[in-house]
Amino acid sequence: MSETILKVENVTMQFGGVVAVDNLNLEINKGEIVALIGPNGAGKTTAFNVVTGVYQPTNGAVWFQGEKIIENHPQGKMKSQYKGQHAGEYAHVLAPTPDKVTRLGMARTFQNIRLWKSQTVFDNVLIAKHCRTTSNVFSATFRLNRKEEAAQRANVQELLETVGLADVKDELATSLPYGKQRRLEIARALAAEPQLLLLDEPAAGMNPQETEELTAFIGDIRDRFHLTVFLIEHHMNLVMNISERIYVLDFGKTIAHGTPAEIQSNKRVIDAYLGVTEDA
Amino acid sequence: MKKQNQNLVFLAVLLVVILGASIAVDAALPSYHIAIKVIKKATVYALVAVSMNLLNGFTGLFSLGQAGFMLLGAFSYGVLTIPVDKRAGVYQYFDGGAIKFSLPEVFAGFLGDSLGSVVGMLAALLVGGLLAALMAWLIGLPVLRLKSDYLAIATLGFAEILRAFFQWNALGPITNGSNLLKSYPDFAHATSYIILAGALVALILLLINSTYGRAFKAIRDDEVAAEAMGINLAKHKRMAFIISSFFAGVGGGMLAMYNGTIAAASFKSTMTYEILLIVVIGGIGSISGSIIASFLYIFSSEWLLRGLDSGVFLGIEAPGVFKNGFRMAVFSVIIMVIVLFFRKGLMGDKELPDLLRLRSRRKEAPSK
Amino acid sequence: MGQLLPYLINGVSVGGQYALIAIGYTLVYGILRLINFAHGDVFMVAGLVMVYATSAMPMYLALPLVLVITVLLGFTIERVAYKPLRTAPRMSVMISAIGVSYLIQNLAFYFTGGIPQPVTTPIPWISENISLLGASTKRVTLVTPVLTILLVLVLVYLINHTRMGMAMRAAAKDFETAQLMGIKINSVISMTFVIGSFLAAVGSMLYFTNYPSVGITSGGMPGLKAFVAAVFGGIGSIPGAVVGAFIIGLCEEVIKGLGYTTFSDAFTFALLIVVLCVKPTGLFGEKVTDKV
Amino acid sequence: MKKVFAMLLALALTLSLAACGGGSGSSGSGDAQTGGDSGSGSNPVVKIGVFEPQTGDNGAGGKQEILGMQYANYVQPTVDIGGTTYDVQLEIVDNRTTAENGPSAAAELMNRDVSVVLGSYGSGVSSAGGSVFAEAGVPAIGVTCTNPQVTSDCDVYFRICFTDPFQGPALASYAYDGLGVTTAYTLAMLGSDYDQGLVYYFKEAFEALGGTVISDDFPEGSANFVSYINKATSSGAGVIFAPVSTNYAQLIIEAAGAQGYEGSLLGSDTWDNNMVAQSTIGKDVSVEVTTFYQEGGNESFDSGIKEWINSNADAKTNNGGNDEVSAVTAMGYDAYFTALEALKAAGSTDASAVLEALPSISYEGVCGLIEFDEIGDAKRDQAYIKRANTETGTWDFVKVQGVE
Repeated sequence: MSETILKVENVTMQFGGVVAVDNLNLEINKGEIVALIGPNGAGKTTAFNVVTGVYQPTNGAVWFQGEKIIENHPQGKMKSQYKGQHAGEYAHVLAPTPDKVTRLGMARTFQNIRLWKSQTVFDNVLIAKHCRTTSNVFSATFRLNRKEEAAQRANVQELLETVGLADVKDELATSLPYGKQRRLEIARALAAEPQLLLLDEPAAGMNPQETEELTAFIGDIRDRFHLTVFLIEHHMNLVMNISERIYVLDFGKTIAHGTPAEIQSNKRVIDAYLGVTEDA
Repeated sequence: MKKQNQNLVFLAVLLVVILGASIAVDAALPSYHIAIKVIKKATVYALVAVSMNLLNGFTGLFSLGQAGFMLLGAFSYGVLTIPVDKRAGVYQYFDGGAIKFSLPEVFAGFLGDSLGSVVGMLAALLVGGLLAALMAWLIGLPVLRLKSDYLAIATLGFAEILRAFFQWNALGPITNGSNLLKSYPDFAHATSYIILAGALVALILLLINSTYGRAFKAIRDDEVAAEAMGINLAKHKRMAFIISSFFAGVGGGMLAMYNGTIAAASFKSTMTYEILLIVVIGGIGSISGSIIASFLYIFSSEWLLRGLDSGVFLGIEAPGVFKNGFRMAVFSVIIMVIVLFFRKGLMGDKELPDLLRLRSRRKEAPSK
Repeated sequence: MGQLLPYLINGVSVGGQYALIAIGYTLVYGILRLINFAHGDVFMVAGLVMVYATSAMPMYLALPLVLVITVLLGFTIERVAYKPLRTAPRMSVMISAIGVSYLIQNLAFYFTGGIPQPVTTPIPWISENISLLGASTKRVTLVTPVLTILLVLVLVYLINHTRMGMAMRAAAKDFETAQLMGIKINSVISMTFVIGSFLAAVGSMLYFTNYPSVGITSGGMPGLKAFVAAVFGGIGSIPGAVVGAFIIGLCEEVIKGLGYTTFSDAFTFALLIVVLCVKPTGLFGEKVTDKV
Repeated sequence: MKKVFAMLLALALTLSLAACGGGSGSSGSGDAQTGGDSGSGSNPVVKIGVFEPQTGDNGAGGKQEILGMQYANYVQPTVDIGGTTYDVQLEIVDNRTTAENGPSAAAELMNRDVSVVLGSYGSGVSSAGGSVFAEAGVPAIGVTCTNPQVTSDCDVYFRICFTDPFQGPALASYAYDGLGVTTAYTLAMLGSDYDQGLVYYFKEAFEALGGTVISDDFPEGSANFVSYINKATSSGAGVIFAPVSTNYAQLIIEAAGAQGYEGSLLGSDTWDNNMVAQSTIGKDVSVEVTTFYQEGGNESFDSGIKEWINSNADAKTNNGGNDEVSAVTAMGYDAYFTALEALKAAGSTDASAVLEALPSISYEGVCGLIEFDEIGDAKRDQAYIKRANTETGTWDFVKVQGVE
């Protein structure tokens, strides 16, 4: 049994009267590739947003590398409106901003690509290195950090070569074809030097061949950078091929988890995907 | 690396040309010549426009507090540099004011007259910048959490509040209340202005091309992504705000220097708008654009287009049309055309060297 | 207290004028999320037109003319300066608004020669002096709040009970969906500007009845303050704008009454900053969450 | 492609600007507005700079001041300097009222090679221009800028009007001795150095005489002065001193009339404007002002300028659409002739010669005798007090006031 890197504990996210994530519990071990699947609107991205600090959960906690990094309990108006479970079990508030979570060692990509439009491919990756910069604004302005800057640039160059984007490094990020933009987003996340990589639908909009390449790519970077990968995906081929474990979400609730084989034969999962709720 | 070298060479050549030109102008023309006055004013506006661009163009924070920070810088400069023996006259209603020293004189005491007063003047400018930065730090805490247009209106309001304070008679012994500050020293040569403002703009350039500058641009392009990539939004926004305000403060001090008089009443929101429009004309996100636009704007409004107001322009005599206010009317129409049809302004987000490179790349293209 | 009474009366009147301008801001912001910086200048132009019209023709022609011209101006501004930027970043539109404000001021400057135009023929009846609780004031002071509230009631009725009103509410709620549902978004937006300008024109007539001349910067401060009122009340909300305007009008005058004239303008802006920081949605505003 | 186009546009703009800039620079006379037809065409030309606001808050006042100069130029278009007859040409530059536009406007005048400068209406912008005139060594004659700072720290600035340290006390002694008032209420606009300065001197003098002063400020853009009037009434002030611009003057008169204020309203030179006088029609108020000149003081000047204004549509517009002669117009007229005297005395069109000649000039103008003291201020020890006639809306002469 390897050590747990991420633990989501009793997390509930409620917007007004709508419970988007209902008592989510999951654990991811170091080095694993874990997928989070479920029909549209099941709360997958919301779960990602909670883990990365974009949303503050209504109740519950998130542990990262053995440390509790996020915790909340219903407050104010929410106290009376709260519909989830485990009310009253949490008393503290820990609400780091997303950048802090990233610096702790978690980096993500977005469902709808969010690259920095006016920047080149190289700069997109380089900027992600900023969170690892040790120089302050004065030494950076007066170029007293040459060494660090040079190291970062070399590092980015290497990273771009690894992901196969070195030949387009001076192009504007937005001028790349879609598949490469996805790849660039991953490279950018890698530049932040994470232990845990969160990918939000990395294969969205890709054709089968591109998906296949991506599948190999994810496995490849996991090994190369000693990462743990947590991903949301609809392409079942990709999910089944690379995930070691899968969590299935429907209407905010975990309806199943297990190995790909287990999930494929799980009746509730099949119902959720094929049932009347499909397009809800 | 090649690109950087090219930029360096280009900048060096540009610098030498500009400096040579300004020294030549200074030598050829008397200090009261309009060309020198206009160069001075344009240089100051260039600095202020660039500082606003750092915030609005590079960090994507739409702040309209520029006039307020300039006010702080202007007053600091005036208050700290008025010669002691002239204070009784300037602070005629406040018994010579509360401050009984003058930085240029203090420094002249141990650095000699000419060097000392220059150091004193620079120190006063620096104090102005630092005060503006301090104020930015204070109001940045609450205000920077606001989203785009709320931020704009809050900073605008802040500038108005500041103006009220400076007109308050209770602070009169320092600010001279509603009355003018004057009789403080000025650099006689346009070259001094160009060197000073040029050095400050160069600092901004260095900052923008540093890792922090890249982080600012990331925030501008996509705040959510920037935050997800570990950039602390609050810290970096505040940093940009403080730095921009520092330069606005120094710019305000230089404007005071140029004007020869300081009155709080002139630092109204109109001034901020004017600077914003300069930034827009030059291109939001382009340092060289802001500089070029400042020179174009100040040269034409203060000098070249005066004919539009006084009946004769380009040899055409039409006193009925070319009367007072026509110049500014024409100007605002041009600005609207730029805002609506050339939204990127003169330079877009490109700098001068970029344009040169673009051309050379285009030449190479067919052979590729 | 007796000392403060004239200030209070005045405050209510000023508040009413702010309210009429504030509605223009709040309606436009509700739909376009745009601070229409030019609104204060539209208000000023209405004043100028009134000065010229009332001295050139009888009152019953002049006043409708002021309304028509102001409404046309508001409509034109939207079509020329904001419509082409519908898909542009918000900052561009705001800059365009500032540009329009600059343009209107400079054009007004050109036509008036930069000299405040005296109000030579004030609107009769409302410009007469009356005495109220021992203090003398112009009738307009009393008329303003009453007229403001009447107009607001009419406006709220229109918004809640007509097709156009419904379309406006829909557009304010969700611009894109409203568009998809077949609402002619451009006519809705134009309507918003028409209503806003109409009210600004009415406010302008009342305001400049109290004032001997119209200068080219006369619109700036009332405009900004009305905007603060709109934010204070919760931008997008009409009752909010009205309540906010009256509160600000009263506060301002009371501060003057207490002898802190220096800070009567500053107070308004301080209030703005405090409100924005503490409760950015204002008194009656709805919370908007950004999607990631 | 768009970029290239934008650059071309910029380039074209720059070039066209440069072109017309060169044009206006070399043919400065082309820009000039000359006041009427100058005598014989072949005479050499001497240029007098006019540094006045034509736009901005003081635009109206500046234009009226220019009128006086233009009329004077019309009356006396030539001057004999050292035996040669020169045509006098007015070079008018708009300083836009504000201090930040002062230096470049002043520099523009220097560019046009003027021998002496007249102006400006408004002390702030005069101070701003003063430093440029000093650098260039060109003398300037302040017409109606009353702040002592204009001349005190500027060697080339002279002035033909009285100053605030005179005007304030003059009004104070008029109020205390002339009207027999012991409590005064002052009202000034925030941010206006003119208002605040006069109030300061008034207060100082009035308190020295043994009176009490209650002071109040109002923010820019105030519309309703009822509450201020009430405050004055309740504090028992027998006089309200409000050295404010004409706009606010009318509002204050309005409010005082409505509240039935029983004391006097005292105004400074800015109040001397026919609009202010007209606003008193039918009101039960007593409005008194100090001024430089009293219409009717010089019959031939009055009738001459009226005729000229009436025959010149532009002039009439600039005078606010009527032919009432403002004090600033008369002062502008005097300033022009003072400048001519200086040119004659200098015997040269050289600015430095004029500067040397100015201190010893003595000229009897329509507004009285003009002589300068060692600072460059006019030796003036009297102001005219006028009272608004509430029936006709004109000014009636009251007395000549000095400081006791």
